[in-house]
Amino acid sequence: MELKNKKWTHDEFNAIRQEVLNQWPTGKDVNFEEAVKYHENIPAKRHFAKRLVKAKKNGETLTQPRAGVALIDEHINLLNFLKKEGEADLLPTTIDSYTRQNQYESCQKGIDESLKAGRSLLNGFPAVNHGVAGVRRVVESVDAPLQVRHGTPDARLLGEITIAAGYTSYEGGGISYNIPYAKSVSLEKTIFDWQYCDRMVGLYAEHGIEINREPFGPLTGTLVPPSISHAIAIIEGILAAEQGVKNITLGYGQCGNLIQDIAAIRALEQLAEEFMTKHGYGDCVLTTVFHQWMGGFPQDEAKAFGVISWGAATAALAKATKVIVKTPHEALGIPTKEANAMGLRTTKQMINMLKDQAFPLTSELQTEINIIKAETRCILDKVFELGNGDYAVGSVRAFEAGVLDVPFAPSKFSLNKILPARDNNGAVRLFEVGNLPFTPDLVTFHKEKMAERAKAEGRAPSFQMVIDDIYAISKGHLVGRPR
Amino acid sequence: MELKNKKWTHDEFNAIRQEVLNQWPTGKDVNFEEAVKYHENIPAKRHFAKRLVKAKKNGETLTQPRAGVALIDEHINLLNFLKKEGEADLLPTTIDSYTRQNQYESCQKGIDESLKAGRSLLNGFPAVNHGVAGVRRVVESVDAPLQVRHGTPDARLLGEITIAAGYTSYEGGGISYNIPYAKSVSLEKTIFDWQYCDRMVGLYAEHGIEINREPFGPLTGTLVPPSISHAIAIIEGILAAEQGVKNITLGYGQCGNLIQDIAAIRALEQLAEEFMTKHGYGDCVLTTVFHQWMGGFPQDEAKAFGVISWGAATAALAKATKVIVKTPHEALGIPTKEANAMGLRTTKQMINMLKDQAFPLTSELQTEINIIKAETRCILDKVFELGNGDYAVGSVRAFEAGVLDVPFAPSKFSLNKILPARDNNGAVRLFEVGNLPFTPDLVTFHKEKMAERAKAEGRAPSFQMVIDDIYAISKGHLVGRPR
Amino acid sequence: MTNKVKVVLGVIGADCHAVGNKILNHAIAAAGYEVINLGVLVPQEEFVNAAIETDAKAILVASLYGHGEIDCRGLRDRCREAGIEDIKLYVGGNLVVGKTDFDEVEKKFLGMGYNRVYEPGTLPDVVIADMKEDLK
Amino acid sequence: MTNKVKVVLGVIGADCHAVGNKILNHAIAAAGYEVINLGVLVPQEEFVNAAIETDAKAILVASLYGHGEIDCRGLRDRCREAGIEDIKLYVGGNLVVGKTDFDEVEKKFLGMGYNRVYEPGTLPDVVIADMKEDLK
Ligand code: B12
Ligand code: B12
Repeated sequence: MELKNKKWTHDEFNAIRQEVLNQWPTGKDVNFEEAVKYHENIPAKRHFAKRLVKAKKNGETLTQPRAGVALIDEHINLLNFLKKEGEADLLPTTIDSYTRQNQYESCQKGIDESLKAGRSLLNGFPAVNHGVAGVRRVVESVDAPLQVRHGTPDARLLGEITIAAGYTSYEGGGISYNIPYAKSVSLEKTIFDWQYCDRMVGLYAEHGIEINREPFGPLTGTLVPPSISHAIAIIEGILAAEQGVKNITLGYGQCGNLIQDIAAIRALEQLAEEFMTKHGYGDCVLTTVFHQWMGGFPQDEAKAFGVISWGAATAALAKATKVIVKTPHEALGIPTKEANAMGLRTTKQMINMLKDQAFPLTSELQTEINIIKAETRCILDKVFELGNGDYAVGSVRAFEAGVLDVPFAPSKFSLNKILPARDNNGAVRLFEVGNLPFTPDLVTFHKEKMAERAKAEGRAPSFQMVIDDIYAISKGHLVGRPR
Repeated sequence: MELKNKKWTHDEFNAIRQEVLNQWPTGKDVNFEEAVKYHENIPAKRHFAKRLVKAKKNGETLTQPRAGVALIDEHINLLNFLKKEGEADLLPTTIDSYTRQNQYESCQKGIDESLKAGRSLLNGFPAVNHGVAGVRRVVESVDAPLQVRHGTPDARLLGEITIAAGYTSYEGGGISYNIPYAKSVSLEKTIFDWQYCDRMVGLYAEHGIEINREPFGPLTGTLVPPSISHAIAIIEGILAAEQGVKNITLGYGQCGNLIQDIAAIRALEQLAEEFMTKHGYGDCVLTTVFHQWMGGFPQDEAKAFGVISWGAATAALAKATKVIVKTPHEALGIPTKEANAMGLRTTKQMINMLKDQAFPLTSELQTEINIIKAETRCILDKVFELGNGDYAVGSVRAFEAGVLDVPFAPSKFSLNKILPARDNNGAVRLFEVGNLPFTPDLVTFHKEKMAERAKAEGRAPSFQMVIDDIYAISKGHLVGRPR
Repeated sequence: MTNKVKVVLGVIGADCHAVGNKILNHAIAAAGYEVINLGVLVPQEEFVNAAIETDAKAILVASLYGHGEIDCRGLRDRCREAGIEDIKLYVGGNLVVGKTDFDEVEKKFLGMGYNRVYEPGTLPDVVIADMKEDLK
Repeated sequence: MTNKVKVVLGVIGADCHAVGNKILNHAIAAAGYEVINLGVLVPQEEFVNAAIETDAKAILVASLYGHGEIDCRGLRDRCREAGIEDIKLYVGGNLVVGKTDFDEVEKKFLGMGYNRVYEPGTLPDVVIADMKEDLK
């Protein structure tokens, strides 16, 4: 089948479905009709899409952790703990890295070793191996909206199983779960496979079951300028909507400069609304997710609380619909449930203290919104052009051409020509714009911002600046100044 | 001697000095000439006034904890720990509550019991009992600028001893260390006694020794509107400057609404500069201190980290010269040194991440600055008028008249007619303006703000709102909404 | 003259924390008691004298600032000496220096002769419920 | 062809953390070594093959994502079987699931046959200094 941004027919979808369900023995337990009935009985308070819509209406910012362990009971325990002790509004199920690579044999080994060791040796929950019945035990034991969070280039079987089991939200996308998470999987393939996932969600929607979808906003989590992640988020939103998805959350990972971060969320909302409507997906409900700083964290827990709090504060001031919360253990390892709950409570306190405070639309903020929008438009328009009016095709060609480019990405399909660095106020700019299709004005803007910082630091803009910025937050600063 | 805002002559000062030094046996070891020489050898990096001036110049926000224990070695240990593990820029010596009430016998009991118990049974460092030599051991064992922090209505002997011992900064003031800290000590007496302290610092200044003075900004720490604490801070600044003090830090306790808090620091700087210059004290160097939330804290440490971080963020965005740091143990008891260091490191991380970010002067911010300035001017002008051009006399009369009034103050010399409550955005307003000499416009402003909140909450403004606000932050919110 | 049950309230020793005191005063009065509020910085004898003078049924001692251990010791004896040995003594606040396991603190203060000991941050409702039970 | 000392670098298993890899690559190359960087998602055999092909003096294995314990086991044996039993094996990153006492982790990985084990957040300078010592 040729890659196009075009809604799959039922035949096209069904032609592949059997093959997907045969990828691992647990696939055979997926029964779509039964799953639809199952979903019909999921109450609103456990329904991800509905909870988000309510939050958006009320101007709330909901909290959500990351969490997943190898074994079912342990995982149930963990989620309930995070709800009770962490006061989490939304709950995740983070999938382990073997599942993400479709290495279900390794998962089995991890499950077995975890059983033996009495602690999780997997970095997440291997949902495919646990199968529909196993996953439903989780769904039925946790009284909160549940989402699958992963990083899986081919997430078709995982999607079939977890959604059939009653999950009401599914993270990922053909670009955002490839470029940061894979090395040599082609974009054609992942975009195609994610059309499958979106089409599946669309099918549920056709049967009256609304499932929330969330492209992965932060990408590599490391100094990704807003326009890059926005362009990808909006493309993935469009690709999803075309397949019939009706409830989409677009994401952005905190950069650290307050004005830039608030501008990013506002720009994302405005641009997404505009592009989705323009392309005929105006019936899709959009919400936003703000990720607390996704790059390297300080090892010291007290300092980590500072980073977590700043993310919480920014999320609240930006009025994102939800915030993904880090923990004081971030730099060292998967957090204990206690540490995870602490990150959540710190965040909750901050959000509650800030929820009644609006950040005024200042000229600085408006300028930043304008810059982000202008850049994002440059990219999106060029992608559309490269694809001759097709964002799916355009995305593949854009990555080849470096029109889309993600800093520090492991994928060989990302050109890796751009280099981000912070400006003198800590906003993430481009030290090297690579092949991004920016107007000369925008290129000059970035150059000037870098020159301003270089001058303040008495050194020429250089790769060392990039390195210094990568370490900066983990060493207690935002901008990586020379010592 | 009659109370007047007039620099004491050397004779007036010396007439009292002997009596002060006789209040407790350790007083006799104070030798002013020797102390001046001692100060001459204190290097700049241990010099409070100099460090503040440098920070102001560089736009830094310095961190300072509260800390004090009963015994000398323990105290040295504590301070060095906070410097090393807490990365504190400035160090305190918090004085115990018996010393604050001049109950030196009880201090001795506390010291003895602490020695026996092997842990501090006093809530601070009893400097008077330890005497000049004992206090010098601290000064010489800690490589950082040191300040005495207390809450002592009659702090003359404490000042003589600690400054002779080499402290380079002294907190307190005749109003700010009376109204929140005493019940039945008259304002005449405390203002007079603090003129003594200021005159003493002025004497050092005449000998070329600059000692920093800091009126206690937060007062009762509980919903004190900025104009009230600003008026008192500026009066105490003027009283100090008149006695010859040349380096003054004016303080403000966080209220929790970002715009109001930033506006408060800006208004404080601008007004203080203006009034000091107007009254002929333009040669006085002014800096500011921002206190992280001084009211009731959440007991949960994770939530406390949220409150601490918000204070740190606001201090950095307001560009206060220093920030006084709370700890995750705040709600429960005097912190361990580890908890204290954690609060400091969280704060440091936040400040470092925000130091390159400026908060734009928006119209909302300017409006708030204007309100605070207008209110403060109303109060200051009326105080001046009541005192027939004398702020010392005026202050006494103003408190009698309720022109100066501090919410929840224990002192019977505060009228306690005003009642603060938060508005719908969490800014602290007046639910009851009492006898504050506000213009009708300002009174209306407060009324409207309260009405707006009342409407949003569907209840009439009432004392219950005040109570709800007192508990709000400790219960995880800023505004105490009805449940 | 009312026939309300009277209680004496105050913050002991060199302690000036006034906010909780004002709130307790308000809440306990609203619950129908007559509160003799001595405010902050109250010495032991003042508590005892006020209780005798007003024929109060309980003394509510607050200590927030950390010296509670030293300040509160001996109040029961003083009551006994003054002939009001059966009066209820409640104590609450942040009774000791530092964050401490409350069970230990409670044991210590019960041992000193207090009838009820309250942990930091206790809400007025809790003490009022106890008063309803104890002061009939 | 250079006569620089060669080292193989890569992130093992199903791990895609790329940032540290890129920085190590940059720093080790700048220090004068020739880095054969296999990037992320590298199976054990690929490390061994690359080392044989290039006659590398060391293999630098990174594992960030928590499965290091499972992924890194057996690499020493594989080297032995392939006839490069004396090659230096370094391993670093966030080697196990969860925040763990590093001494234990180090012992475990030394036991698996690694010559040097690095704690989370190790800076490139540290490993370069060790390479200077080990790879003469
Ligand atoms: C950025 C990041 C991501 C990005 C990665 C983007 C990319 N493709 O590179 C994204 C968001 C995609 C991601 C995904 C995941 N991540 Co991640 N991630 C991080 C994070 C925040 C920073 C890593 C980083 O780039 N640091 C900056 C670089 C410069 O430092 P570094 O990687 O530590 O490397 C340095 C040193 O460690 C050392 N070093 C490293 N390896 C070696 C080897 C040798 C031989 C030597 C000498 C030195 C050395 O040198 C490097 C340079 O100084 C860390 C936590 C942290 N450190 O704060 C978590 C972290 C590594 N991730 C983690 C996890 C679990 C995951 C996920 C499974 C998702 C999840 N559960 O949340 C997936 C895994 C996907 C996969 N298949 O691998 C865990 C690992 C837990 C554990 N070990 O117990 C961490 C620790 C976070 C946590 N506490 O949960 N992650
Ligand atoms: C505001 C405050 C101040 C203000 C007080 C202003 C004033 N005059 O009222 C200022 C800044 C002046 C101040 C000064 C000091 N404070 Co102070 N202060 C606080 C703070 C932040 C809040 C207190 C408060 O108002 N809470 C709100 C009210 C409503 O709650 P509450 O006081 O807890 O009272 C409630 C309950 O506890 C209970 N309750 C209280 N007493 C009783 C009694 C009975 C019988 C019952 C049933 C219930 C009950 O009912 C009340 C209503 O719900 C607390 C820490 C915290 N809680 O977050 C520290 C705290 C009480 N202060 C403390 C200290 C040490 C001091 C100082 C010595 C300075 C210092 N080292 O920092 C001085 C002491 C001066 C003196 N001589 O007393 C410590 C005490 C430490 C300890 N016990 O180990 C605390 C805990 C902070 C800390 N962790 O270090 N403080």
